[in-house]
Amino acid sequence: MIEMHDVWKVYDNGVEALRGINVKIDRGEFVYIVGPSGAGKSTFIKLMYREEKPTHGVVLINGVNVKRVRDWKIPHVRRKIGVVFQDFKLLNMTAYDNVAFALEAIETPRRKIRPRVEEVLELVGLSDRMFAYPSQLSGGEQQRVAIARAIVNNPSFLIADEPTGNLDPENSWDIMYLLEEINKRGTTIVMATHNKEIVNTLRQRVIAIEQGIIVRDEEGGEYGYED
Amino acid sequence: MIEMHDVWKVYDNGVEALRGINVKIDRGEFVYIVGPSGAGKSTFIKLMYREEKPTHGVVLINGVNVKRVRDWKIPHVRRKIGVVFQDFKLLNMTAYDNVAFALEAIETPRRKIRPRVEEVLELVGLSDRMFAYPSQLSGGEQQRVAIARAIVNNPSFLIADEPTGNLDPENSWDIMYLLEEINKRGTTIVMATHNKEIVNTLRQRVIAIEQGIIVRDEEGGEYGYED
Amino acid sequence: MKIDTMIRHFREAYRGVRRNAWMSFAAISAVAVTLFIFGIFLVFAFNIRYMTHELDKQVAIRASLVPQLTPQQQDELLKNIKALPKVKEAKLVPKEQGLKIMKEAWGEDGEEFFAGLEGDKNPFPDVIEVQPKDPQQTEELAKELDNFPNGIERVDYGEAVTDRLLNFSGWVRNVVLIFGLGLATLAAFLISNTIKLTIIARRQEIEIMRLVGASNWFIRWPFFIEGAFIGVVGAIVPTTLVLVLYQAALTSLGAGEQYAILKLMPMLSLGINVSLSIFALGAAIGMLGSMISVRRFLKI
Amino acid sequence: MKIDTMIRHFREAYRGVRRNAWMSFAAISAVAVTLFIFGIFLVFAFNIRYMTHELDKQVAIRASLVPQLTPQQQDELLKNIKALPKVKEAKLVPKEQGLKIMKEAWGEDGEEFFAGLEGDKNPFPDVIEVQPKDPQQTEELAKELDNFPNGIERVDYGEAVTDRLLNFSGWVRNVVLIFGLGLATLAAFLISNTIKLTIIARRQEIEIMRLVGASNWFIRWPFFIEGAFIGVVGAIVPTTLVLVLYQAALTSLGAGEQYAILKLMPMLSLGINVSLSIFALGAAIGMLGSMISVRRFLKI
Ligand SMILES: Nc1ncnc2c1ncn2[C@@H]1O[C@H](COP(=O)(O)OP(=O)(O)OP(=O)(O)O)[C@@H](O)[C@H]1O
Ligand SMILES: Nc1ncnc2c1ncn2[C@@H]1O[C@H](COP(=O)(O)OP(=O)(O)OP(=O)(O)O)[C@@H](O)[C@H]1O
Ligand SMILES: [Mg+2]
Ligand SMILES: [Mg+2]
Repeated sequence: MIEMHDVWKVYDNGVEALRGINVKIDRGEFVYIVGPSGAGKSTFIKLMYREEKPTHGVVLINGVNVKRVRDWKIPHVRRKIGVVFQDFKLLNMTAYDNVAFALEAIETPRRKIRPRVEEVLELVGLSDRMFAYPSQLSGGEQQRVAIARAIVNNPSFLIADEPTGNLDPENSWDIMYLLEEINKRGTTIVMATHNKEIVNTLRQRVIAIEQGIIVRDEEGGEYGYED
Repeated sequence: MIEMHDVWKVYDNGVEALRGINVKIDRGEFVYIVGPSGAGKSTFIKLMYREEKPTHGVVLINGVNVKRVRDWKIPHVRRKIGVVFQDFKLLNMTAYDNVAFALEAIETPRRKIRPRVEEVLELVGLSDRMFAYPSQLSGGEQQRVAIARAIVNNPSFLIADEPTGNLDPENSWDIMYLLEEINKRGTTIVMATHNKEIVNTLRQRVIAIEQGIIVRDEEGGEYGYED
Repeated sequence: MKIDTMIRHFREAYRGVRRNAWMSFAAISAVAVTLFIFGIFLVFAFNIRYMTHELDKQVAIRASLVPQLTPQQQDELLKNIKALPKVKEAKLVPKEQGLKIMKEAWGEDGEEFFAGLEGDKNPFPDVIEVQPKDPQQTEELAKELDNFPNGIERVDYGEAVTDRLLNFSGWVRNVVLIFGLGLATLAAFLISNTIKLTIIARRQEIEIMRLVGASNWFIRWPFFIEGAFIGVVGAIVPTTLVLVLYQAALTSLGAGEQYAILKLMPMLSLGINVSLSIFALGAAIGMLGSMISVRRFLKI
Repeated sequence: MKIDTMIRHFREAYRGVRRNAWMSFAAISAVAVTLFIFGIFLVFAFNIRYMTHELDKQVAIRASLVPQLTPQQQDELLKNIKALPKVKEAKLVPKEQGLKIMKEAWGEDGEEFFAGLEGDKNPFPDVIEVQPKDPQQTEELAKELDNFPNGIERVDYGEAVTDRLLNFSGWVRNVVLIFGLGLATLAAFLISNTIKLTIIARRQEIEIMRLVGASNWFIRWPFFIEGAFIGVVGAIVPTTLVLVLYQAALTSLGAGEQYAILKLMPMLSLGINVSLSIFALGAAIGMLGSMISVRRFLKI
């Protein structure tokens, strides 16, 4: 469960990216974050995986106040959260190694790595491309690898910042069906997006942010925001 | 005028990104390049501004064979071409400085820089945001600065690789109207895009690429490609 | 930490060194130069301490006698001196021995050069060498002898040598310390910059590690190992060089062991002290370098 | 190139140095150390060349005469020697002068030590100093004198000194050259890595410059200036230091100017030679460093 209480984020240069956010996202939900450019969507996402600290207010991840967590414990908070970006952020190694890298980084025992990587690559539909390098994969396939990496550790949340921003419509839909599938298996999904077609077709909860304020929060809502 | 005759591009890792492209883009045209992820759109664009050399075949820019141009003359070829990207690629300085930077880099006399920068920022509608930093600008405004920088040198061509990829629909439309305006003033525009709505609304010539081959080349065509 | 993880850290550190091979080489060289200078300094420092210690034990006062003294008068004088409470031992060194030492000091040419100075022509005085009970009392005793009623022409003691040695060593120490400190800082910054390059080269990996929740130390370890590696590898050459040079010095100055001033510290105890110090400093410089770059450039 | 552009390049180079202040400092220090060693080496090299040259001019043969010769016999011998075809000049140095020189060499103590050696007791021989017409013929002439019928006890000439000087200088040159070459390479790599950091820090700007069609040299110039700057700034301290030390050496050894072996090169001609060489090498190292990094890391 993710909760935000009167959260403000003011960047060093004085930009007020978020101005008093109150929100509660329950286990197993699927939430779209929409809003114009510069509204604060990415900032909202960054607060959730503790890339940024709130300037004011409280962010709770599964009941833990993220701001109070000691520096050395932050990694443990992050292990509950998988993150996916528009630009994939894959390393120049095979799909298998990219996913295994995430498990190694959290010191998973060696014998457990291989079966888990294979399992998750199967889930995202890349069993047959396991040893391909990113440059040999289509954008859609690369995003699948990134998703596999994000969920390999069985996080409670999967957070995505415009995951289909770089993809053509066809690949975008494939990714959306995959996210839906992952959501059905119990993972909470929060996804910032500009893609009107997807939001209006695959109806879910929609949180619209504008100028750092939540202007609409609607179950099964449409894409769009004021003005 | 841009011409390509039987152009192939094979990357070092063996990927055949383009496989025999023949195309001719006239002065003053507005061309969409569409196609699935990995089709070779970005590669096509990169050949035009000589970021990559063709493995085989001839690319002519205003009649000049790009492959034959001596290394030290390539910058002069590039001055005929403005380029815009999905991620803006702005430097961390004011809008004014970002545009002026391009003129300084080609050793424009100092007294000519200021009037030209002001003129072009006016054209893209940023007269009042001239001294704002990128972080103080919305995505749409940032892309306008990038476009101003690309055209400040009065190039014959403006090439854009998914210029609206990072933008919300509203900002995307603003950018498209700006590009249309620039096109009307005589600049040839080539734009790779995934945005179906835009292609289908603002009808122009559409070149569809799939697996490195032009599968369709249609004046006023729709978005879409085979399968 | 698990063995697997440890192995991984070492592998990553090695990759870091390999990736910036030239820069690592430069850093290792800088460390080596620094430690070489430091090593030479240590050899001097240890030996000077050793020598002053030895000198203290051997400190002696040389009382030149007036030439006109008869052997009887000389013997009496010697007896009187031996009777002084501060004196441990005293002995007569006749002028023939003075000439012999001088001839030897001149080597080959000496025999010829000082030919004809034997017997009456001998320009050296007879000398009484006095050993004080407590080296600290040397100066007082020398003054006492100088004020001795008659028979003594001039009193010399190690003062000049010891003082000059200590003065010189103080001066050398300061110059070397400043120079060495400068070099050590330089070396540490070189290491920190090498590691900065590694960090830049790995920024994507680091970003991913942070994202997936790798612990801070998991991310930092390879860089510390890399720094320590550079520091320790940089210590190998200078240690070897310093010890080999010292052995050579010992051998070639071996003849001098009879003279107190050249009594060098034996190889074994010096070798252990110096090697340990050099390696410790190398590792310290390496750690310092890693720390700087990890603190400044590794955003976790 | 336009003035505006030039100013811009210098400004950008300066920004580069500032941005990596510590790394630039490290590179400058490395250059300084390198050039200091190189400078000391140059001082030796120039002086050794100068000295051998001077020695050649002054090379003299010393023929020690047997003590029993009367002044008449000595004069005759001198005349005979002067008559030899290879001899340019010859003069008699009586033993009194030999003693005087020796006393002076011993300094303060000499007067006392050699007291009583005047007159008959003087252990020095009388000497005839012979100047050959051609320095190359010194050895032959010395042999001729050695085979002279009678009156000459022993013949010495500069052979030992000159040979030892040249031997030593050859040895020092090799050691310093190897060490210096290593250091220069190190310094060049340090500079190249400093510039690599600048290039990395500016990769976005460089990308934009390429995109908008900046000429290759427009992009490269600031990095070259940065490298040359580091090299030249790194030359200031060692040049000053070497010249100051040389002046000190000149002053303190000033008394020795009478003796050929210590005839040092005058400050002015050495100063110009050495400063120019140091600055040239500094700039060269800087350029080399820039070149390496621009070639390897600046994709244009
Ligand atoms: N690191 C930062 N430093 C300073 N200002 C920032 C930073 N990141 C974002 N901002 C500013 O905060 C505001 C919100 O940015 P944010 O990236 O959250 O918007 P967004 O909704 O994700 O926009 P987009 O749709 O363009 O991705 C913007 O005005 C932006 O310029
Ligand atoms: N620098 C590179 N080295 C190796 N392979 C590359 C490189 N750039 C692109 N490729 C490969 O060439 C093919 C075409 O890539 P390109 O980027 O042109 O596609 P695209 O149509 O722009 O795709 P997208 O819609 O995802 O941007 C892809 O298979 C890609 O993996
Ligand atoms: Mg965003
Ligand atoms: Mg592309």
